[in-house]
Amino acid sequence: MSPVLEIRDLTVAFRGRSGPVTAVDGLSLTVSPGEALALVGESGSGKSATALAVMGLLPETARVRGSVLLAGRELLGRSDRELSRVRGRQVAMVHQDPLGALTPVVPVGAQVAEAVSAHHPGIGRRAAAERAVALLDAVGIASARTRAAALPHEFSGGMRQRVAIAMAMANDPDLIIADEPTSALDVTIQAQILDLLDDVRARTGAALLLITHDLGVVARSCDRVAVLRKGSLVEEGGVAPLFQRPGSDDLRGLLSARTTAAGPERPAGEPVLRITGLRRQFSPRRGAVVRAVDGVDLDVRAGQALALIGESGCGKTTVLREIVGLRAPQTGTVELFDRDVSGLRRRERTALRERVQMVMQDPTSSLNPTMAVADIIAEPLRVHGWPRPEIRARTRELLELVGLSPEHAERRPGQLSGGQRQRVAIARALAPRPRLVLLDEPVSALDTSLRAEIMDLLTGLRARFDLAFLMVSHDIPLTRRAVERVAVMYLGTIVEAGTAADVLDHPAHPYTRALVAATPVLDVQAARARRAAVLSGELPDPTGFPSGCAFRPRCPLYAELSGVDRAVCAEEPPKPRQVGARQVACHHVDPP
Amino acid sequence: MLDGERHVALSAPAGRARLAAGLAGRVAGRVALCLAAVLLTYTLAALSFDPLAELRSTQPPTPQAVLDARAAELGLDLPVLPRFLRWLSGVPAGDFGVTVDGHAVADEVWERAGTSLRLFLPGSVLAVLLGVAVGIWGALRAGRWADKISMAAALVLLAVPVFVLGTLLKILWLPVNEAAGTDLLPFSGEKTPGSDLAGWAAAGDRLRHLVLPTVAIALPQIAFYSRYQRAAMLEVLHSEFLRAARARGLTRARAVRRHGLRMALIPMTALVAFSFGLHLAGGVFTERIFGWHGLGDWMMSAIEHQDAMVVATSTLLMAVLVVVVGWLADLALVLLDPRTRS
Amino acid sequence: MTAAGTPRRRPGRRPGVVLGSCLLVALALAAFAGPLFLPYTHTQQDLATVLSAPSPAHPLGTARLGEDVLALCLRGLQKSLVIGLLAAVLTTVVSAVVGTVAGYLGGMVDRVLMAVVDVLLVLPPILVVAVVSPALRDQSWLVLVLLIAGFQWMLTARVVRARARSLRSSGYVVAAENMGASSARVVTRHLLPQMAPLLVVDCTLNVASAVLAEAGLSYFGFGVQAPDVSLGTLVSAGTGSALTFPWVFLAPVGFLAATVLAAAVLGEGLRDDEGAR
Amino acid sequence: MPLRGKASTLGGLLLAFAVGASGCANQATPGQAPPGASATQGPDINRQDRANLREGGDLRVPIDSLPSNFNPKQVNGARVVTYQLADAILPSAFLDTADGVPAVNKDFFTAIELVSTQPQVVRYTIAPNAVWSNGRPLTWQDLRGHWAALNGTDTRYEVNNHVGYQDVAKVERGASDKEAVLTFAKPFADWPGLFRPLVPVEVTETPEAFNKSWLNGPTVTAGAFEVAEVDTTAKVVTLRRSDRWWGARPMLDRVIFRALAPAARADELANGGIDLYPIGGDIDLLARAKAVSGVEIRQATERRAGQLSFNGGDGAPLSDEKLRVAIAQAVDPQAVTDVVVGPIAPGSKAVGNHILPPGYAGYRDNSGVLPHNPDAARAALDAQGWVLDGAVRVKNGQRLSLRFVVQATPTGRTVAGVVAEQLAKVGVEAKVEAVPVERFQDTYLQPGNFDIIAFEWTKSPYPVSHDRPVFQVPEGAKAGNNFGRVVVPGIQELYDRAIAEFDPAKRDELANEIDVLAWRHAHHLPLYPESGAYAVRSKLANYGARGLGAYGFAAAGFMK
Repeated sequence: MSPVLEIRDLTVAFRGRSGPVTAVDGLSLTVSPGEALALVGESGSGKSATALAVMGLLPETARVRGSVLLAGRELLGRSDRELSRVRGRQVAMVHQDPLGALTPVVPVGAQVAEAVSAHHPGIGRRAAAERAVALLDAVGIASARTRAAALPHEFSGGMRQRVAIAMAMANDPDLIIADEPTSALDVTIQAQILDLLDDVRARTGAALLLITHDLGVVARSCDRVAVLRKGSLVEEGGVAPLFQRPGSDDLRGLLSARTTAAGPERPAGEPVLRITGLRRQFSPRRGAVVRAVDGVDLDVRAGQALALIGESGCGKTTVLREIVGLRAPQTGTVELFDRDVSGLRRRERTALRERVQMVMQDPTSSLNPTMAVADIIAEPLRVHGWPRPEIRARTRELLELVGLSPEHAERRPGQLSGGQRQRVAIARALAPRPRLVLLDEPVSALDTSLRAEIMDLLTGLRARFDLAFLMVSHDIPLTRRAVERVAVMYLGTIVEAGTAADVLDHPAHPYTRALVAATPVLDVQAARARRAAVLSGELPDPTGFPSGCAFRPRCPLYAELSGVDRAVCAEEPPKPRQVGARQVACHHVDPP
Repeated sequence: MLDGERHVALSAPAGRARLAAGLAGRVAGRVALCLAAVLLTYTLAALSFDPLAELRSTQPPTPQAVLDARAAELGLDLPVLPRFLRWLSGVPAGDFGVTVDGHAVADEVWERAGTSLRLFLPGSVLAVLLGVAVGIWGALRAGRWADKISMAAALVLLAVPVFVLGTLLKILWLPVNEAAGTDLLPFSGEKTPGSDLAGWAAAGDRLRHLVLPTVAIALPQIAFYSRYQRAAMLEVLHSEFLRAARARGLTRARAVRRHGLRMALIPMTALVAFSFGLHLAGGVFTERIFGWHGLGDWMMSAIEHQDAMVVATSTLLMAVLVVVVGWLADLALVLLDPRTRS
Repeated sequence: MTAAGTPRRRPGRRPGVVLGSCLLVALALAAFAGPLFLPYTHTQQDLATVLSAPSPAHPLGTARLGEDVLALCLRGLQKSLVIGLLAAVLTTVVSAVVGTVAGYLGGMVDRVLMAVVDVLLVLPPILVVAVVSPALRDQSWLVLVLLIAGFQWMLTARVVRARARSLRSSGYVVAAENMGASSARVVTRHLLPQMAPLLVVDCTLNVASAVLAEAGLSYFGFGVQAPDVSLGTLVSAGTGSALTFPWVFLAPVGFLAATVLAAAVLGEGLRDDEGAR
Repeated sequence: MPLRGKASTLGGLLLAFAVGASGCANQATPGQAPPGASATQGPDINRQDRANLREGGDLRVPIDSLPSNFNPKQVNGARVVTYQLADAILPSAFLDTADGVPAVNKDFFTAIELVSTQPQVVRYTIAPNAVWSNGRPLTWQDLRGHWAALNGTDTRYEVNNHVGYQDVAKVERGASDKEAVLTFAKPFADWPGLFRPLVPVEVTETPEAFNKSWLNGPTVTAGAFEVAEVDTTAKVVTLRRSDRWWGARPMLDRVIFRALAPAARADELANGGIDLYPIGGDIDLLARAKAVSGVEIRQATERRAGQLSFNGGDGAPLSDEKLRVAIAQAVDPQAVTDVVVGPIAPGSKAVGNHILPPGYAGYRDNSGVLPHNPDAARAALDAQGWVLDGAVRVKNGQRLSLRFVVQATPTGRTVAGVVAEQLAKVGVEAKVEAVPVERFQDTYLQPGNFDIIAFEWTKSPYPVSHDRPVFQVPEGAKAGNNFGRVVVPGIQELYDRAIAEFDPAKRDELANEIDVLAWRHAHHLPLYPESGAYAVRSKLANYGARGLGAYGFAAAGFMK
């Protein structure tokens, strides 16, 4: 069968200050009908430029050479008008950022209708709108007719991506190009979207060119994989064989970052952090209350690492902020090193800050771009009044500790790579010799291949200095290899807590189970087998709490329960119960 | 705040009610702004002006009794704030106090405001429309010569003071008028004084008077708006949603028309709102240069005559104008950007 | 998105920055050093050659009292530049202080300061200055600088405040707060350095608007007072001669436009640079 | 006039002085043309017979601004523009002839006679057919009401001044309603200045009517023209030919007064929007006018002149009269005139009289009393012990350095430049301070904050009643208009004699005596006359540079 897409010797160059910058360099690829090809590689390896070259949507400043054949027809060099007849009909695209890809001021229904009418000029306005509603319904948007009138920002990320997919499938394309379609989404939603894409392909018979850096996604959804480095093809082949025996360092690196490994086991010391009954509410507008944290108990002991996991919006980060603020919480108590923070005086609070440090998610934003690395690292020491010579020595020492060389000291964050930046952030956190380090998704802003490396660095440092970690994460494999204990949060409460081995390897709470199931794994067979367990629905509007168990509307267990059992769920919020070595907040989880 | 976004579906009536409440709230806020602004200028004026200086320095001298009577009539015996409140309390009833030479301010206020509006509105509306058009045109041709030249021209226009521009226009046009042997496009006033024209001829006469000042008002504003519009449009042109619109099969032109334009106009509403005061100041020069006796001219002569009530009144009207334009901009924003309705 | 963005340029490489700064330096040199090389001072009258057209002896002609127009323009340029720079610096300082304080502290302070800004923004600033300037007319021109700055800082303050607000929740500010840094430290170490490019840009653009503001005030006779001259007073005085003795008008207009243009081009260039970073 | 561009910012000085000029009349007997009137300085108005004029036409005259009160006798209405209007729409007892001598306005008064001098009694006989625009005949009541409002007894009337009226004891009905008899409480030789113009009793009957009824326009008028429209939006006053007018029918259909910034006038003249404009001292306006075809320059000397005042107050260097005289001798008024007025009105002569204006019938050039003589100045300074030390003279270790204050206008700075150079030639340093126009009067002129000060000043046709404060003896801070506080002995006695002298020729003689005294003591130094130049459409006849004469709208017209 002739390939649906054939890229031959494609070169894309952008105009740079010192001559052209080559983004894609002599790339050749083919996609057969119905096939799913994954395009993987680091940031900047030319994946997106390739996709845009196929779509003919590169900026005007780009120079493109080579050949792109879609169903045997050359696309390069054709006019915008001609290409516009191809785009959206023969080849459709799903973009990475579902918010950015939808015009913010046009109702989603109209945008979908436009995808229809663009290729059916004769179709009436009403007919196009009807078709849009049908499409929205098909991609799983509830009450599609009403929701069609909503604006993109009134949709969640997952819903927006569904809209994008509805547009992509509007004209039964031969090829769908999906550029990191799930990287901005939670794992649970990612699983839903990937399922939907599979669904769409099954219905339309479209081939898929999937751009991603997540090999779990590849394992789950693709037949073949092509690895790119600096615009060139490094290797290409079937997913299963290549994952077994990667031929290139690039792929090997990507794979190793994704392998799940058991975390360390360390003896626990005296408690450094104890949280009881913590609650935090916000009023985003008059009359509305968001219960961001709704009764959380936690404790972290010296030398121990505890991970808080859960979907975006479940309140994990709010917990961290409540701790790091060192101020009396709205409700509940926060005790650090056996001191209740609510009674602290100014000086005590300052002293305590030395012992509690934080590493934030994105080093690009958490490091002041105008300061030199040495100054960034030294800042907490200066704040806490360390003597100058000591600061200098400590700064040098820290650079070495986090694996940076002394010449990095004078650089600015902008001159460092992402991984190096996060190392600087870690060095800064460790500078005043803290006992407890709060980590807010410390690696999620990094390229996949770097994540394991940084996580391992953190683990190593923890062991070396007997630190306690409280880490917020939604990356289950990485969490598994870095912590001893895990607490799973859902809508402001902890639904399950215990050792990492217990909770992540043998989840008990239906939510944890779904979370773990949604996590992509590298094993191709396993990845495909787990598809059935995808959690339906999304995190509800936090202002409108369901009664009883908050997880009830999405709970797969609840769906199977008898009426009596359901009544309990509906009426009574579940309290954490001891189930074996762990605590689970569910009415219907039995001890193992 | 919270991580992650959520979808909040608003029921339509609730949204509309909130929208109305929001717009009403803005009006209240803006009225307060007006009053504060007027209080500020009135205070400055009342503290620094000496309205009787002119009368005091005549020869033969003005009788003292006349000076005293005038001082009492102007309320100069009161402190500034009560004087302001006294003035303000008359405003709702249309009483704007008296000028230093004894006129009721109300006699003149509407004529002045009308003149200003007739002069300023056509120019400004034209300027916004053309500025937006030129900006978009430039953005679509970004980097080409036509764009570079128009942007450079805009920069030069903005570097020339408004009053110089008016003078330059006159200089350029005078030879044309002289060659024509008559005033094809007159330089002063809003109509030919003493003309007996009526109907269309009168309208034509007014139109001829309007051309040059309108150009003088519009040119710098066109330059100003076009630069911002161009930047806004460029940003939109590089946006993901426009690319997405093309990806679903719209031609570039259609994507720009259907999706780009509206988005690029959104930031302009705020720009028009906040820069209106600035352009209004430019209008003062234009009024002076082209002999239109509007608010700006009034305020300037009030400053010369040390007349605080006229200053306050003209300030009030200008502030109201600024505020109304700001409110219209709000309205335009609501129309352009449905996100603001919730 | 991978490499689709436009590549960055280093500051100073934009044509606008080069052009603007060269022009400004040239103008400043001419204003301050130029008079040393002229055979006339700006006040020197030569009643024998009144209003003579440009000639080798007077490259830009002479004015009403036979003053050399070039000497007048250079002197006016001097004053305009000094006023423009001082007013711009003052504007920037005020707006930086107000903006950061309002943006960083938020709450009541923010609301009060922004209310002040809003009130001042309702009024065309030049009119407010015009109201007070008759009373201050025989004061030193420094008062004029204060007035111009006093009614020009609001927009920059708003921008600074918006920036300060966004920086307040930025990672490194939160990080600094988390480590216990004082507000003063956060402002001086993190907010201000980060806003320095913005402030430099605005300061440059403010030079342009201050020079224009002075010219506008001079047109109404509220600007620099005789016997001192600024470009504004020269333009305003020359307006009547625009058709009869055009050099008296066009020469200062040229200098004025060049000054404003240079500052604006430089400012815009710097802004593009800052935006690119 | 250099200050024209800011005329409305000037405050009272120029405005009020100008009013003084147009509001009062000379006492000379009507019709008597004294010798010495120079023909070249007379009005330049393209005098034409009516036969040469075409019927109709609009005369469009630029004004600075609309009157803020159209009542010329009200404090805010006493402006040049209301007097200009009054010429067309209000009665006036006298009209000035070309040489500045008042003549009875025969259209309104058949006779005005000085019946007796002790007590002074004047009889006004009103023209029988004189009526107001409301149809009411003009009667003695109008004169009585006018007097009652202006004499200062009822302070509710906001009048600009009481001069003259306060000396009138009573106004009575004469033989008929058409006859008014004024009886004075004390002699007032300047009586022809009264009732110029005359406002109707409707305006004067109550203070309210006086102060407010003409705020937005005249109501009851009488004259060749009447008000057609006051357009406050466009700032235009339109007069049209009055049907009631009993005098000679005016040629013009309409006279349109239009507020127009001075800077805009040249454009409007070129564009055909106005028919004339005053050039004053503005060389640009002159050059623009010359460039417009069909426009000519008309010029006649007016009452306005530039002068130097010397500070003779206590402690001031120039309180030393010998030094003051020497300094005055060092200044060459003709040289200043050549530079300042020469370019616009070539051949202009320096003003030679402190009191009487050039062109006026009784004018005499008395500058010979203290002629420009630098050698004499040097010798005098040497004799006084001011010896040259380098370029500047010194006495007792003190340099002969004087603060010379001028307005920061081109004219002010020109005068400063020329005079300072002349003073430098005799070894006197003049430190020039060019000060803002707006501060000039309050901060410098009136408080005597100067050694020498230059300014322009409109001469009143009467030294006696109006300009006497120029020489008044200072009492404390009050110096009247004697800004330099120079006391000239004997001058007050001359004034007292003049105010009681009813013979115009003798009065002019007294005025000249006063002037000689002023020269002798170097009270101040007259310099140059105002150019009095106008750019006028050539077709316009009987109008233009009126010199000392009346506006004469009724006679104006366009040539066929």
